Amino acid sequence: MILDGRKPPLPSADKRWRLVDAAMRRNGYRPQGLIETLHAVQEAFGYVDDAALRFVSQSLQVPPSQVLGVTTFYHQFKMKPQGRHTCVICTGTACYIKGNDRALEHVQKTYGVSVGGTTPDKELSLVAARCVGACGLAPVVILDGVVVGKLVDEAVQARIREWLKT
Amino acid sequence: MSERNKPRFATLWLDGCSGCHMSFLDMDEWLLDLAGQVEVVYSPLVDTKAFPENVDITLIEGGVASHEDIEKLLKIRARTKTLIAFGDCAVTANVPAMRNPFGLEAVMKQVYLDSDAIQPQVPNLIVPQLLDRVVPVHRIVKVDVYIPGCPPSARTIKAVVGELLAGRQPDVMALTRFGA
Amino acid sequence: MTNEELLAVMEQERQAKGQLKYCVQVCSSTGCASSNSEAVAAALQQQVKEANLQETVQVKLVGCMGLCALGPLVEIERVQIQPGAPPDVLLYQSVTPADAPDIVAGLASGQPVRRLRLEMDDPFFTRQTKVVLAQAGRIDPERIEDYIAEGGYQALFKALAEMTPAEVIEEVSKSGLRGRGGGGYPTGLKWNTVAKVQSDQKYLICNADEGDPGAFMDRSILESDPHLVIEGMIIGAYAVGANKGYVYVRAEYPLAVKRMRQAIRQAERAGFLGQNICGADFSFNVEIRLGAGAFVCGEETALMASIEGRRGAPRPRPPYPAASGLWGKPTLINNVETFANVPGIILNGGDAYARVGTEKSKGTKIFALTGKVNHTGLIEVPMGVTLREVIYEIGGGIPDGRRFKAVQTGGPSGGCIPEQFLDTPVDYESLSALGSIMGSGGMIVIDDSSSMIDVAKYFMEFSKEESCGKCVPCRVGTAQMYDLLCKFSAGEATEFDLRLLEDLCDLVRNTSLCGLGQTAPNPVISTLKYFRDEYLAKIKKPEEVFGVAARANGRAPGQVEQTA
Amino acid sequence: MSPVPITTEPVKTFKINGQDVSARETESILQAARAHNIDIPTLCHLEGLSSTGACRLCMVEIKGSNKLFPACVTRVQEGIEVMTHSERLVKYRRMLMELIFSERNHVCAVCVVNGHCELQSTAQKLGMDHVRYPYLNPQLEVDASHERYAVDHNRCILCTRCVRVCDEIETAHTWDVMGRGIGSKVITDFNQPWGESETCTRCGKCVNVCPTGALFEKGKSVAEMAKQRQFLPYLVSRREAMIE
Repeated sequence: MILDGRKPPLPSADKRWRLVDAAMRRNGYRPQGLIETLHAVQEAFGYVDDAALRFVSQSLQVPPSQVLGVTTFYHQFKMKPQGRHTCVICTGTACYIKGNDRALEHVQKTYGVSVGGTTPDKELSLVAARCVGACGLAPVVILDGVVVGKLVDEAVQARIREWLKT
Repeated sequence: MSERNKPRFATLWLDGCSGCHMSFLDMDEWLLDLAGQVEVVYSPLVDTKAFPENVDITLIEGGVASHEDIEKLLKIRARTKTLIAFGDCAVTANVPAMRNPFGLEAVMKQVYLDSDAIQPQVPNLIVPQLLDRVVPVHRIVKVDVYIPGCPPSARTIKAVVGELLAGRQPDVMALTRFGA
Repeated sequence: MTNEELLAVMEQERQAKGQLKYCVQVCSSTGCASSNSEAVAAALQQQVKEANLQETVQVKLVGCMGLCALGPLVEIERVQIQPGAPPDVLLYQSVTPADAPDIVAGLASGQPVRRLRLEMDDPFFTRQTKVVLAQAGRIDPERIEDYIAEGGYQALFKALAEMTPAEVIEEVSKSGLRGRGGGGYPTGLKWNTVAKVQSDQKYLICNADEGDPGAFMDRSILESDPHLVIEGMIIGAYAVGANKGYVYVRAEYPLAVKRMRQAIRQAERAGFLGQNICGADFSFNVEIRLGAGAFVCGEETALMASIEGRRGAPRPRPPYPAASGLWGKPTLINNVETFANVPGIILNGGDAYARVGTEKSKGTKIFALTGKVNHTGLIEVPMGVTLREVIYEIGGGIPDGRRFKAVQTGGPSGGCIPEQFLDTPVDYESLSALGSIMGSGGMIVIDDSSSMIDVAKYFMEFSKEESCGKCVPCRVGTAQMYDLLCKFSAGEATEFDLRLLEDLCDLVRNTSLCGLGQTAPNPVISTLKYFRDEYLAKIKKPEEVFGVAARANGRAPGQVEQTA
Repeated sequence: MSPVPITTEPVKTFKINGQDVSARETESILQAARAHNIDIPTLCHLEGLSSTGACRLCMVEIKGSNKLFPACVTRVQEGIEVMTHSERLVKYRRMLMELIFSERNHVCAVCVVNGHCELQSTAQKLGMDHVRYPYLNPQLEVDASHERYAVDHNRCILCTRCVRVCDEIETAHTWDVMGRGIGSKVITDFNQPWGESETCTRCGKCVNVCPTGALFEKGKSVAEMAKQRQFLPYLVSRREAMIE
């Protein structure tokens, strides 16, 4: 039985599970710590997989369907491993008005990756962000965490090409 | 009454199983009454080949599945006073629309290519060009009366047509429902 | 910390500053940081060291100065000997590390670097009234001492030492402050309701889930002046009797989260948070909760569900959070900017606050001015200023010689306002009379190169994606409206489609469970109202649409064989 | 005879459609209306389960307010005047039904609950004779992995009755909703096939509370599946008795 009330062992010897366990301990292993715990999983592993869902469900005594229901409600939590590089394209209004829809289309077409997806060679993940709050620099793309602003069309395409070579 | 003053009545069969027309025939002896009251100017049940002008009531069975269906509907709408979506396929696209979620291409491949081991080929001559999605009649033309049911019962058809001929607006949903 | 200790810190900071000749302030908020401002600060530091000016020149990282489009911004403040003298400042724009030697040389010679200089008499600076943002871009947000030096936490001492909770609420009521998150509900009234409920446990939540695309006021406040928000929260907690607080902030704002965490720790260490705050019989703790990418969590009941670790689906109100909020306890929820207004109200009095603004909308409002406008950035203006002043004076007009078409306020819940209403004063009532809303403060300028149908479609896609899916009208209605707008955009719509669209606007607005659905039709309603021609121009006759659609979508069976 | 039972709880008197009615103060407008044989349509609501106010069909007007109120979660109040069938409400209800029908692939003619379906009968009652909105026609699966039951997502209206009965009555919480918005879906456990669920007790409560043919017993053909609900009030009263 998956929810027999006993605290489960860590899924593996991977030290990152201890970070996840620590997040749950901070919340007294109470169900209300679910989202905090998922953040810890995401931060430690880069995504939330089945093993993590199962471990969290057992540890916090939250029914499996509820754990998955919460995880899939919030777009921050990724269910698949991300690529070596992550390109975040802001689709906030200011960026949209300044032409980021074209940048999004360009990356999708040129690199054969859909929004929220990763290329088959696991090189590039594409994320469409709701608004990163840097509207003053619109349009904005974030290349591996580095915010690049005010570049449109060929300029941003060139920047992305350059960045992918690194 | 002379033929000339009788309401002109038609029925049409698009993408459906003809069950609605069968139910129409189930009106039995009332069909004789109806024949006395209207002039049947076009129907799969009669021999006329072309849809005439100035039709008062047209019953349409079936969903809209092909380019040809659209052309027919546009013409018939222009020539009909009271257009009736007759049965669930006309009203909701119903069973014919069950292919919609899969897309036309996948369905054609499944039916004509993957399921036929001997001579797999898709019929592509003479047959009308299919739409990607089957849609209800009212997506293409304005519909005046809807008769849900799969098929609507003979009793329902009789009541609705009878009311219309009597110049009254029928309360269709008191008589039938989707899937009835 | 006691009041004496507070004053001592203040004095110490002032003396330290008195030793300086120049204070070089480099913006380190998200906007400028992404244009490499930290490297600029490091280069300046290095140059100061090489010129041996450490004793008299201080280089520090500060928060947002507002004109994000021209970042990185560097402000040079000549320290005044005379207390109370007007500040003597100079602003440099688009600074790179390579500019550092010239800037530092300029300090030594007293000659500003002309090529970098930004004129401070531009209306962008002179037409603003900075109240909430007064210290943003001036203080180091990572040092509590900087905040204290500018009078920080004095409002808290005043409230705790001289005022009863009821008097605090009275003062807030007198100020006329209304919720800055979008609703515009009178803050004093809300506080009073929570204060009146008897309960052993009450919660206070600061809503920093700024989800409107095109809005970044709250991020900027949290990054630039985090203690201002914390002080406002503590005063609020004292007023309503809350003992536990949460800041619910978007995970997409890592710098804001970091600064807020740091500020909470500093406030705890100083005794502004914790048990018996400042020696009073009042205890209050604050924790941060991270949002996880769901716009609907800006809705208060969804936000509370999220803090409780559940799906962020709103629930019907009543009961309101004031009666039954977090874990069923009375809860006060206010937005970042609302809390940030509180210390000033307590310190200077509600009456003084109410002198700024219009009859029903008091004080100032911060806007994120973006889109097709020359000066994109963050601005703070008195309520009642006109849209024209904001866009043409502060914003410097429309770039590239294009024509103004509309200004969108309030994000996905707001509407598009056309040119004929540019002289409308910006306040809650006037904007809603035009079919838009104040919202949290996003203000996006649209020029004649954009199709208003596409703008409406953009927002509808947002609402569709962000709908929680609980209630039927929002879940299905936004999806249907989006599809209809796509048809208009593609020129495949019929008159029947227009009727469907208008009916849906009415249905979704009136029957949705929460604010997201109730306001989702606004961008469509307002564009239909002011730019109806654009919709009508796209309408075709059914036979045209279906003739074309049939040829485009319908495939000859033979084609299947070819592709299979 | 007053439908309000003898109780110490305060009673509120008010009007529904001009008729004087009374109800206990903890009752909802919906409960009060039904006790007085005034019909307000519902789909997500089921007496015995918590109310969520999700389907919006039970919205009513209260005189003096421009807002609409979901009757299932709005408590009765002294002196209010409730209207349940204004022209506006009738129009909205019909539109809501159209939206529900347009969302997934509802084909009554080939459905196991044809003739026993709340969605179907509610549409008929509301006079919905066609759906003006384009059908979205999503591609959804049918999961028949369970030994006794099956779930056809094409017919699910996301009312969450299954989620609530499983959580509140059976207390297994096998069901929940994943995703959000138009992409929402009811799931068992970690969205694995229902038959592989480790928490499902095979009790069938979810199947019987489901208002449509989304959850059904295997082996039932078109129009053969009628839902049995008598267990619900019984279990609710047993629970209340045990708490007392």
